Amino acid sequence: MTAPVTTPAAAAPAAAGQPFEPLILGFTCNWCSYRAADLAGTARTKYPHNVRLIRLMCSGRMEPEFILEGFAKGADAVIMTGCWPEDCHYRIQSVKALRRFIFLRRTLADLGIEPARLQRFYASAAEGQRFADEMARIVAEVKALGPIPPETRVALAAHPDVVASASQPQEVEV
Amino acid sequence: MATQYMYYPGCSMDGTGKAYHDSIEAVLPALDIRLAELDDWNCCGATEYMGISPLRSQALVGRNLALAEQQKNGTDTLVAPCSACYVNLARTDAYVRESEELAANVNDALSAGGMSYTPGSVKVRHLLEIMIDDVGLNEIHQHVTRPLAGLKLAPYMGCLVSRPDYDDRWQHREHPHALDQLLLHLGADVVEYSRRTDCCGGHMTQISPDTGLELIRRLIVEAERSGAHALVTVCPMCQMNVDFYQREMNHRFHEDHHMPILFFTQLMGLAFGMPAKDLGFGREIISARPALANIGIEAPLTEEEEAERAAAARPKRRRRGDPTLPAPEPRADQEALR
Amino acid sequence: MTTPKTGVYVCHCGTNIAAVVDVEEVRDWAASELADKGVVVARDYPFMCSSLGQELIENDIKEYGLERVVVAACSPHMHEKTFREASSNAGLNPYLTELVSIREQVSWVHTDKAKATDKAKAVIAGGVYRVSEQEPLEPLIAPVNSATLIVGGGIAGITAALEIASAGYPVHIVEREPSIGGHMAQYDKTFPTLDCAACILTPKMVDAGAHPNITLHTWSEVVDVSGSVGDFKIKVKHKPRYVVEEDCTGCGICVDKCPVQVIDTGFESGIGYRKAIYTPFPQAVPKYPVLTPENCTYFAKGTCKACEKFCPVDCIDFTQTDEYVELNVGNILLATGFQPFDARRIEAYGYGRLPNVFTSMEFERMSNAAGPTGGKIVLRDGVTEPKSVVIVHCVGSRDKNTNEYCSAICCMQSLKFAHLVKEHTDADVYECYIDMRTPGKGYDEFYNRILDEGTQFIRGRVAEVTDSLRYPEEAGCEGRLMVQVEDTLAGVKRRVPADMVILSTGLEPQPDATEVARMFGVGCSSNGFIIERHAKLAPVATMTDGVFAAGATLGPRDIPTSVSNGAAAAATILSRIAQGEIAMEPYRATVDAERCSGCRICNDLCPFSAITFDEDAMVTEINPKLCQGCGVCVAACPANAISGSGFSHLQIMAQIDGLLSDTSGGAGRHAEEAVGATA
Amino acid sequence: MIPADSRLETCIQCGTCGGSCPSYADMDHTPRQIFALIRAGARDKVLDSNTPWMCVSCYLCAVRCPQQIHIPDVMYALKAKATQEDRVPSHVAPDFSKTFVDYIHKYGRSFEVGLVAKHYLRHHMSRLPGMTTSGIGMVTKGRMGFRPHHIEGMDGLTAILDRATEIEQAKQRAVFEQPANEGAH
Repeated sequence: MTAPVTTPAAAAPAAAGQPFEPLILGFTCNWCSYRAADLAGTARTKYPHNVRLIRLMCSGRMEPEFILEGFAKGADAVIMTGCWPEDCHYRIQSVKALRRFIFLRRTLADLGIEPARLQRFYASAAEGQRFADEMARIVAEVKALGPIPPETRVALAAHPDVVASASQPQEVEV
Repeated sequence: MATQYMYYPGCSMDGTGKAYHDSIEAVLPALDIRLAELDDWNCCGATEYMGISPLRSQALVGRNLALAEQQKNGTDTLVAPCSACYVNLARTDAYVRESEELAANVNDALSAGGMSYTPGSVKVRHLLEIMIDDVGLNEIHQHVTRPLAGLKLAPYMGCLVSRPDYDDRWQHREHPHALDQLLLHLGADVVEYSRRTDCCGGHMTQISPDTGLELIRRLIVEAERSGAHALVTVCPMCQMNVDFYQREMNHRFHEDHHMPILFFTQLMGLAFGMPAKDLGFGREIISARPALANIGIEAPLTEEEEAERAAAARPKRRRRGDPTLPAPEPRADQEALR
Repeated sequence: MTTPKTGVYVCHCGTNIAAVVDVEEVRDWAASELADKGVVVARDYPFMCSSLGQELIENDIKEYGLERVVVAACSPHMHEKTFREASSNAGLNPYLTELVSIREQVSWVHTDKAKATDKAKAVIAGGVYRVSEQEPLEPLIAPVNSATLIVGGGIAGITAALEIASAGYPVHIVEREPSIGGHMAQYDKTFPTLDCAACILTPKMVDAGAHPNITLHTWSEVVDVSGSVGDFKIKVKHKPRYVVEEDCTGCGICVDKCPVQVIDTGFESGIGYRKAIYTPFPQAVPKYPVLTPENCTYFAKGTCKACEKFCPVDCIDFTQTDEYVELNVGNILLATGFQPFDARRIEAYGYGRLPNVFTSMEFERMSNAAGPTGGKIVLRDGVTEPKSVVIVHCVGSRDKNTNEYCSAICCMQSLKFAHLVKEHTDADVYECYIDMRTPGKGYDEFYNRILDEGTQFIRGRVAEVTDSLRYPEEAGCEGRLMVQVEDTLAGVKRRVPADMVILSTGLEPQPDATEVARMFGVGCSSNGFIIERHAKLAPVATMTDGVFAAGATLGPRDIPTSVSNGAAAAATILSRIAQGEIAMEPYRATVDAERCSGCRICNDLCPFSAITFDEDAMVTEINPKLCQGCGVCVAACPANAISGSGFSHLQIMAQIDGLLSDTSGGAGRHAEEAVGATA
Repeated sequence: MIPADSRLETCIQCGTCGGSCPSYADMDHTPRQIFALIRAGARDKVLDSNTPWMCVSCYLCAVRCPQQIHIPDVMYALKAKATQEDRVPSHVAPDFSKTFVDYIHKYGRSFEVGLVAKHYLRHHMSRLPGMTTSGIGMVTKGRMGFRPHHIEGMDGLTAILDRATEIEQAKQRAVFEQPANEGAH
């Protein structure tokens, strides 16, 4: 049997007097932003612990469902990161992620989630400092927003069709 | 229909820069341009206010920009004939566009006077830019009735038109050829003047005559070296420094220079056939009469001169055994004016 | 759903992880709380990547019959391969092993131990959830054509070509100039040893020209590239030389007889002349001349034909036109080199305005014994020897107004210039530098030698070069140049009189670098240099399989580095050829034809042209050899008909759930919230 | 080109600014040295230096600086700071600025005659004899207005400037204190 595990702040409900510690899901691309995160690590650059990263091959792989799933399962914010468009290892695919980002922010607003909870930035493999700075900035912004009301989350989780329909018209031109 | 611009004359227009004022009044109507003076404008702070307080200085300029925003009448262009005024107005506009924080602070201050300014709503441009970009050299050339051939001019643009250049309008910030080209289109002989954007001394004549007068001297010596009859300027401050302080400079260095400095609009007027007295000639301390004598006499070229000119126009052929190394082509974009 | 048996391995990385993350707690938590997700064993170990650590995993796979492995250690970019091989050794499909990063993403970036430990748990949960949805994959295998295309015949390209050709495989060099040799052929001496560039380069050029396995395509350009690793199809344009190569003996009579002399802005960098028909330099390979119609009197006026009249073998042919050849190659090496910075862009230095301001390439030609002045160091008048020479460093380098990067070679090239000026003249030589960068073998010794020779060093970036003098202190300097610089060590501003100013210009990408990069499908940074696959560990590979790069096309570099690049690229290519076939990461998109509605939304999304539409079946198809695995089409498919192996929808959704799962061990936060909301 | 961001911390001490500066001869430190002193936290040396006061705002250094540091803005900020703390090396330059600005505060516009008269009587008495002829010339040629122009919205302008002063005082931040702070954490 394991030793008793203390309840970490990140997963604890925001108890009275305890500051709100958001849970943030960060999507990275394999070539630039994930490597930026690696570089932040190698350089021992500190940033808030609230972010948990997922590696995709390309930021263009991002499905709307991933974001909605994230919010449904407890994320207070989602970050999309990728290569600077001119440095994209798939040439132009990170631009396609941008298009989706704009569309997704709109969709989120319809679902009652503040657009600022979906964030985006570029970081090249050399920008570890930038990665850390952006993380700090976003965590501060999300803290200011506060937690997502449970009923919003329940609505999201309870209606997979919302999720499904939101994922349909992805390639809108903006 | 006349092209209309808002106009910020600046404090020296009514005083030391009177000749500039006169010539602008004379020349612009001929080009079908109407300048609507900004109502109740205030001083731009010159190069002094920024050093007292940057924020107050921006607020001071902000009031002018706010006035311009209010008084737009079909144009958003605010023309400044003085390089210092131009750069101050342009800087505040550029900075409030770049920094939301500064924009908020400036607007906070402006609100105390019941005003506000929307960053970027006014386009600040120097009079020279209007001539080059909006009127165009060809159009200017069309108006020339008395080409200034024989008058050797050193194009002295001074520092603040092409620098710092907040809106990236100038490709060449140290050796632009805009003023050269304008003067060439007036038919004048333009000398290669390597100090074309050097500093006139600015306020140094007031605070450190050693440096200020030396800077003026360098401009004049270089103009003499290049064979110019006169310097041509686009800024009343440059004119004032080179003109007014030339005697003191002579006195200090025990030298005897006599290099008149004229406003480009004065020369435009002359080339347009206007009488010199309407163009503010005679207001200069260092008289331009000897220089103007060069065009007063419209003598045909001597045979020798013609031969020389023709020789200069022919492309050079390489002589057999000539050891001269070919020189690099001038910048390909040399024709681009700036 | 059956949960696969999973092992979790938590690495201490010495103290790198263990000092911040409570590895034992994480291990125990994984063992108990992730048991329902299939975790049957969880261990921690000081160095999982050591052979003992790997054995631990291998033994467990056999003992527990593990179907999945999650290693929590460093970044997958570091050791993913290591652990996949370990699993593979124990008989587990390598792709069923997941490496999650609790070092770069946790212990190195966070300080709060409790929170870091908590995050480590979540990261591991994400890995466990995700790998449970992973399917076994096999690397993609493709045969490799043994021929190699090398674009650019400079020293990097020549080196690689000779290595590959000597191993017995065919090489095609495509060079757009009339001769191979590149910039190195223009130099007189090479730093720091001062070998004569021609003496060491020409034998290599001759070897390359004569090698039975090397085909030279000079005066040619690649115009189209298709196919993929192991099987590229290349279209090369041969520009007309107006000389029949098969017949030409290279006697040079045509060049002598040509009456048209033009400034040679190519090989002679603009300070010498050439004819309208010319070979750029005597040792050119191949030896056939080239006629440039834009300079030729015959093309302009229809008369002359002096070259044709005097040619002893009748090989002038004015009717030649562009010819195209198709090549099939397995690998490509880009060695397209650099162009020198255009010094006119820094107005303050006066190049193009002040005649006696020279660029480094001009000076290289001037100091070359075979150059326009026969090696004499003279001013633009062609006669006067300078009494004072100022060498300006960092022209077009380390300057945010032009190029932000350090051009790496200019300090050494400037030192070489100082030496050459001293050698040929009695002039005083000044070097104005910001920082002296001499990190190569024998380089700092060379710097010392130049110091010893009496060159004066001024630490300061030159502010301007002017012909405008100050009086009376500069009286007597008429006709000279003044170099204005702050001597930052003395803290004074100096005006150094100079007869000649040499601008040590930096290196820039070729003007068409971006288009070339796009044609070959490789990445190019915003300044135009090709991006390597990994700056340290894969310095001559690019992100595109089968396309390599060497020399200054990757960034400013000197001859030794370019040569090592060329050799390294050759070795990598040879190993590919020797294997005969290559394995590629199987991250590819595939279409489920049953589900494809034929909507074609995905059709325009692929920049690699891997997606095509089968008009007969009305479904979309993806060519796995062209697909690079970005997954954009997977995300875009409204019918979920496209799936991406390795990054499938289910895997990512599972990882999201894992990352956001409750790490407290008790009733979860979200469960509580949900209860609270429904109550 | 952001005023809040002079990029001063990126200075590589190359000396392009000092080499370019037309009024270098009058400066007790080159601009480059000032930036090094700011970095070294030598506050007194910086504020007592005459360097910022000698800047003519010709922007040569700004367009040549390889790090694109906004040097004239740094100089303006240093002048403002020194003025505020009333520690200036010589009074000629600050007085000129102050006299100039005073006229703006009074009339809304500059008043050339008053400015020159006041400034020269105070600081350049010895130069006056040599300038008499030119000075008289300015008058006879109609280039000296003897009456200052009052702008109509003077009350508004005063209110605007007062508010700006308040804002500025509310957030006192000296440029040269930034790098030191950054180094501290």
